[in-house]
Parts: sequence; C-alpha cells; structure tokens
Amino acid sequence: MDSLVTHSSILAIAIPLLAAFLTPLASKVGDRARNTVVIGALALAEFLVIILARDIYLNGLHVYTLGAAATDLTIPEHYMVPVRIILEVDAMSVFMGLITTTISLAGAIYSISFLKQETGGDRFYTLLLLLAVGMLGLEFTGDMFNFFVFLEILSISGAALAAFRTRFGDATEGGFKYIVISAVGALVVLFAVGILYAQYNVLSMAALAQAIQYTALDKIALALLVVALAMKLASVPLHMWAPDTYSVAPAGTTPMIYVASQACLYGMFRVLFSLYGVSLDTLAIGWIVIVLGVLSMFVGVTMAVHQSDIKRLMAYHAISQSGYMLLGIGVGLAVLADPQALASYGREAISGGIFHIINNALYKGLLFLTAEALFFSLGTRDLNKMGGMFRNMRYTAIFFIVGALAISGVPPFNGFTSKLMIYESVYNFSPVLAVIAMLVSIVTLASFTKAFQSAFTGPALPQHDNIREVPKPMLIGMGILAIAIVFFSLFPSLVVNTIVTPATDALIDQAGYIGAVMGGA
Amino acid sequence: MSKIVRTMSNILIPLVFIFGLYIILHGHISPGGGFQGGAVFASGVAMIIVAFGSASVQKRLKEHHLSVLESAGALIFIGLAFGGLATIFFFNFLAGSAVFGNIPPSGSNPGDLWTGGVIPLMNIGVGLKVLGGLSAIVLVMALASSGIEVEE
Amino acid sequence: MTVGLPFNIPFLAVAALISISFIIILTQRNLIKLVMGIVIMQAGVNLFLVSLGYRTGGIVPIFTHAPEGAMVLPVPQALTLTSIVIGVACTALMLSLIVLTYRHTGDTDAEKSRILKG
Amino acid sequence: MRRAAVAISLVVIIGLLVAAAFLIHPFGQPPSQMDDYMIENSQAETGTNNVVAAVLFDYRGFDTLGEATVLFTAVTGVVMLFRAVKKRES
Repeated sequence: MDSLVTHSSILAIAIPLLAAFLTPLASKVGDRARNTVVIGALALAEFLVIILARDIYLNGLHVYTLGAAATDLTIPEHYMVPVRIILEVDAMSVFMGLITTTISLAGAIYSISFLKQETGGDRFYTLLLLLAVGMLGLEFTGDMFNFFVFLEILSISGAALAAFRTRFGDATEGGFKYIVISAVGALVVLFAVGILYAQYNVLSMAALAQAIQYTALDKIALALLVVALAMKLASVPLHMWAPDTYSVAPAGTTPMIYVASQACLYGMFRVLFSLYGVSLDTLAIGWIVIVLGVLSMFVGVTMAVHQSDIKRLMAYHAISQSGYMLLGIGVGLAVLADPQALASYGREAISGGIFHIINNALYKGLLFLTAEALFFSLGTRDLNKMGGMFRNMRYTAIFFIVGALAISGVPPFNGFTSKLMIYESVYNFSPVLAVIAMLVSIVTLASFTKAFQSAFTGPALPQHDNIREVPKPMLIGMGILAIAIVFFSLFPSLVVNTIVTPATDALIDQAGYIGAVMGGA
Repeated sequence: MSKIVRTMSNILIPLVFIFGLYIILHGHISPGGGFQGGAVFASGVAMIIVAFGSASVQKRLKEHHLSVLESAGALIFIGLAFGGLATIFFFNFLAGSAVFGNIPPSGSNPGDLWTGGVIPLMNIGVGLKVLGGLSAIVLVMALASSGIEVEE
Repeated sequence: MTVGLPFNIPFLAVAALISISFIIILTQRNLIKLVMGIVIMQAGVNLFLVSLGYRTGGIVPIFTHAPEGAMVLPVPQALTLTSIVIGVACTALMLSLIVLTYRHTGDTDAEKSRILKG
Repeated sequence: MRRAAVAISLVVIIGLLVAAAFLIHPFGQPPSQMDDYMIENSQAETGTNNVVAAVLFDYRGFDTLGEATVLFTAVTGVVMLFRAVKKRES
C-alpha cells in the first residue's frame, strides 16, 4: 500500500493518460467498454489523489523525481543543481487536484447520455481524459517547462472540446477564440521560461526560486508570466473569449474548461508565491493582483445582468467570481512581506480566497450543468424562450436553486462562508474593497433570482408541456456536485481545517518548497 | 496530378519511407529520433496524397488504420515509461541489461546500435505515433478541404 | 547589465520576430493572417530557445565520431523540439477550426468574431 | 479607444522584448552547470551517444511524454472536428 502512496502523484497523471490512449481501441469493442474505461480511470485518479492528499496532510510535501534511482534523489550525488524533472506536490497542488478530479468525474458521468445523439463519442472522451490529464499535470509538476507543456495540453483539448458541436456556427468560433488566446498565452509563458533558463540554467521551480535575485530580466519574465496566465484566466482586460467558449462547450465539459482556467489561477499563484515569493516587492505586485480581481468582479457582474443566454450569463458570473479569489489572495500577497499584518489578516485572506476556489468550482460547475440540462431538453439557451420548467424538470430545478443560493452567498451555503472570510480580512486591509465585494455579491443574487424566475417559475409556454426530466447519468453528475456543496455548507470549519489551511501554509511557506528539492530544510 | 509527378513519386516514395525509418531507428547514436523520423515518413504520405489525390488515397488508406497505428505507438511509449515503475516512473531499466543494453565507451566512438537501453524502443514508439498522427492530420485536412466526408 | 550590442544579434532578431507577430495579431482581421502571426511567434520563440544554448565554437552534442571541442548545450535543443511539435499541433487545430468557420460563414473575415475586443 | 489600447500595448510589448534582448547573456557564453552534467554523464547513465536523445527520453522524458500527448490531442481533435455529423433524433 505505501508503495502505491509513493507513486500516487505520477500514477494520478499517468493512469488517465493511459486510458486516453486506450479509448480509441476500447471504443472499437463497444460504447459500454469505452465508458467503463473512462469512468474507471477518472475514479482511480480521484482515489489516488485522495490517498496522496491524506499522505501530504500527515507528513508534508511530496517530491517525486522521474527517472532517478530513488524518488527523493532530486539532485545527483555530489552536484548542486537538479537535473531531472521533479513532481513537487504540496498541500496547495493536491487541493487543486481534488477539485480537478471531482469535477472531471462529474463531467464524464454527465456526458454519457449526451453522447447518444452525437457521433465521434470516443474522440470526445479521449479529449475529456486528456483535459483532466493536462490539469492534473499542471498542478503537480515542479518544473517550469513541464508547466508549459501541460498548459498546452489543456488548451488544445479544451479548444477541441469547445468546438465539438461543429454544426453550430458559434461553437467553432468559441473554440477558435480559446485556442488563439491559449496559443499566444502559452508562447509568452515559454518565452518567460526561456529568459529564466538563460539566466540560471536550471528549469526546476525550486532551484529557480532559490537562485532568483529579482534582476531587471526577472521583472520582465514575471510581467510576461502574469500577463499570459491572466489572459488564460479570463481576468478582465483579456476576458473577451470566456463567455463565447463557456457558452458553446458541450455537456459535461463546460465546468472542466472553467476548472482549467482555475488551474491557470493556481499556476499564477505558484509563480507569485513559490517561484518569486519574498524576493519580489510584494506590495506592488499584490496591488496589481487586487486591481485585476476588483476589475473582474465589477465588470463580470455588470455584463452578466442583462444577458439573455443562460450560459453566457453564468460565464460572466464565473469571471466575477474568479475576481473574488484574485482579491482575497492578492491581499494576502500584498502583506506577505510584513509578518505582523500577515498573521492578523493576510493568512485569513489567502485561505478565504483558496476556500472560494473550491466552492466556486462546485457551484459554478453545478450551474453550468443545469444550464446544459435545460439546453438538452429545451434545445435553446435563451432565457426568454424558457418558462415554467419547475413542474417538468423538478430535479434540475432543485439543483439550480442549490447552485444559485450558493453563488449569491446566502448564509448557510459554502459561498457565504468563503466570501465572509474574504470580506473580514479585506476589510482590515482596505474597507473600500470589502464594500465593492459585498455590492457585487448582492448584484449576483439579483441576477440569479431573475434567471431562476424566467427559467423555472412563471407561465409554462405551450410548446414545452411534453418536456420530461433529463436522463439518469446527467442527474448523477449534477447530484455529485450538489452533495459536495451541501457537505461543504454543513461542515465549513471541518473542511477549512483539513483542506484549506494546509494549502494556505503550503502556499506561503516558500522556504519549505525550496528545501524539499534543494535539500536545505 | 500529371503522369510525370505520379511516376516520380512512385520512385521516390520507398526511398522517403526507408529514410524516415532509418532516422527513427538511429535516433540514439546519430542526429534524429522518433519525432524527426515520423515527420519524414509523414511527408512521404503527404507526397502520395498530393500526387494521387486524397479521394483515391482514402480508398486504400482509411483514417482508422492510422488511428490504430497512432494508439499503438503511444501505448508502446507509455508502456515503456510504466515498465520502469519497479524503481520509478520513466526509469531506464534496460540500460546495462541484455536488450539494447551496451554502455558505449565514453568520449568519441564509432557508435554501436545496441546501446541506449529503453531509448531506442521509445524512439520507435514515438516514431510510430508521429507517423500515424501526422499522416492522419494531412489526410483528414486534405479530405476536408476538398469537401469529401471522412469515413468514420 | 552586460550589454553586448554586436554579440546579441540573434536575440534582437527574436525581439523583431515576436514584435511583428504581436503587430499582426493585434491589428489583422482575417483569421488566416491571425494564424500566420501565431506561426511567426512560434518561429521567434523557437529561435530564442535554440540561440540560448549556443557556445562559441561548440560542436554537435553527439559522441559518434565527435571532433574535438566543447559541446553545445543539449537542453535548449530538446526544448525547441518539443516547442516545434506543440507549434505544429496548435497550428493544425487552428487551421481546421478556420475551415469549419469558413463552412458556416462563407468568409474568413473576423468582422463578426472580434477576438480581442469582442 | 480600441486603437489607443492596441497602440499602447504594442509599444509596451516591443519595449519589453528589446530590453530583454539587450539584458540577456552575450550570445556565445551561456551559464551551463546543468548541461555540463548531462554532457559528461549521459553516456554512462543512459548509454546513448546522442546527448539530445538522452535529454529527450531519459533526463526529461516526462516532457516528451507530455509532448506526445499534445500531438495525440491535436490529431484526435482534428479528426473529431471533421467527423461526419448525423442529425440528432430528438
């Protein structure tokens, strides 16, 4: 069993990859064989990430050197620089890994019924598995060039999935925008990695973090990395592609493409906290991240209010919600330098932002799935053409209520607890920001009640009376996320202590991150 | 395409394929490897498509043949990576063993094919994958731009 | 601040290539020209990665019949190979998406799908 | 407004690139502690003459696996996009 734990970090990436290579052959046997291979691989990946998480919470950071004689032989015997690729999994990466595997499993189960009417189902599932592999690889790797390779994998598989329904004009357009933005972003990341490699001749993040002296070139590399990842993250000045791509992505893939942009958010924080950490002047960079967050919150919600297409409405809300995370963790970054402020509210802000990542992934994923269920049965995404679906699609309506209440931060739900943590800590930092955050949350509540009223209650349109509930796999997919949301809402303190605080400490503790590879700590 | 182009490509195609396979197999002792050799081979397939037209090529060379070839190459590659899992993922378990295991004398040497452990086998796996994949891309895009439906 | 004007010509070429590609991406409307811009950027970044590894008077890092001399750095060459293959994959997907949009809209003008200011 | 934003961002990008071109190490003298280790030990550890193949498949083999996955994704994506699409029954 413990040998499985030592190899769990690489197996969580390699087993879905093996399943992805097997899917074309398995689909020759039959659809049922293919579905079992896909769901089995994702369930196994979820199991591996869970035992990896338990091991990390017990005895700290997990280092895995690929190709060496032993897992912790990060640096060759009497040498001072790591040569091989090292997977460095700390509490923050495994936290993101939990989100990725849960959402991928829910999305895969959700997509089973969707594929009965579409051709090309086995290629759809291969790409879905590769999207999950891309996200997991990006979160677990401790090597800058490997980060670029997995960023590229999730971009290409996400773009191909977004353009799956080729008979709709806007699907190919949404996919094209996503691939153009991702290609340019990935090339800028590669250029920044080249600059860092040119200076320090090492590619492992920990070795780079130890060697970085924040010279003029490092500032340029930091600027390029932050801009490229902000572009992938759909934070405001570069968010134009997000509504088009999220609204066209088929079945269970919309939440996965959204979690892919959250993985890029993790990538940005890994660069800011672990690669540069205290060497950069944290106040200025912290304020830049805060401004990005506030802009995303504000513009996201104002654009969302008058949307008529239900998935575009949710896409703009997704942008505004990721603004919350940028705000929370930006405040933490701004006060990273002085320990007194960090202890009083900085740590609280970061754990609020991190807790908001998982909450948002769960209820935003659920809302996207309910919107797709409405599209599946009604054939339209336009809110004006819906109405009175409460009687016909009872379960979808209940899931929509759970998601809508959670996103607008209504007290018992998990959205409220993480937003509360962000409000409290941001208030100490600067009250204006907290007030803006609360305003945005109220507008979110308003726009979701409007959406619920026009979709579910209200007069039943005549042509919709024969609509029946969505098939069972879609309900199971939505059910997984709904149960997770309810669990998170009932035991917030338990969740925060077991998952979120270790992730916050791991993100802040740069010395531990470097020591695990360079043998210092 | 015209008769001259067809006869010339008939003569050239075996040479291009052999050269592509040569680059794949000698990847660990001379410049080249899986990707470069696969690309050379795929350029041969592209030459066939240009010379004989994508419609006639699709009658003989179906797309799912190429996807099986590609999956097989990928499975060889990740299988070899899994092979070293006894010690660690991607461990070169054949270096120094019986198969492909000779260790070349350090410094400049004439280069012996029977060296490199897992690397030549991985080269072959990646070569098959790139060969199948790039030919599939060229074939499908040629069919798509000429408006012929791709047979599933 | 080692500023070597005559020695850094390759890096200036890289700066020129990437600036040209950004100009194309931000101003061009036609989708195919946009993809050409991205291909130029790929070429620029690949040139940058390769020229990082050059050692003056270095020889090919292969020991078969290797002449005397210090060897050029091998890692940037491996990174460039990976980057080239990724560039091919990206370009293939972008071009096939353009073929599909062309089937729907009948032209490749990006008037309707404004990429950056949508 | 859009032209101004494009112009400003272009000037900033070109400025960053030219500054990087000047600040980087002179063309022929890169720092090379990681690469020297690979040049000296690749024959002994991996048994190959071609150091680039050793780097590609043994020292940084995971990159090559990731990159083979990228090519596999692109091929699956392209073939999926051009599949024959049959109409939905419902």
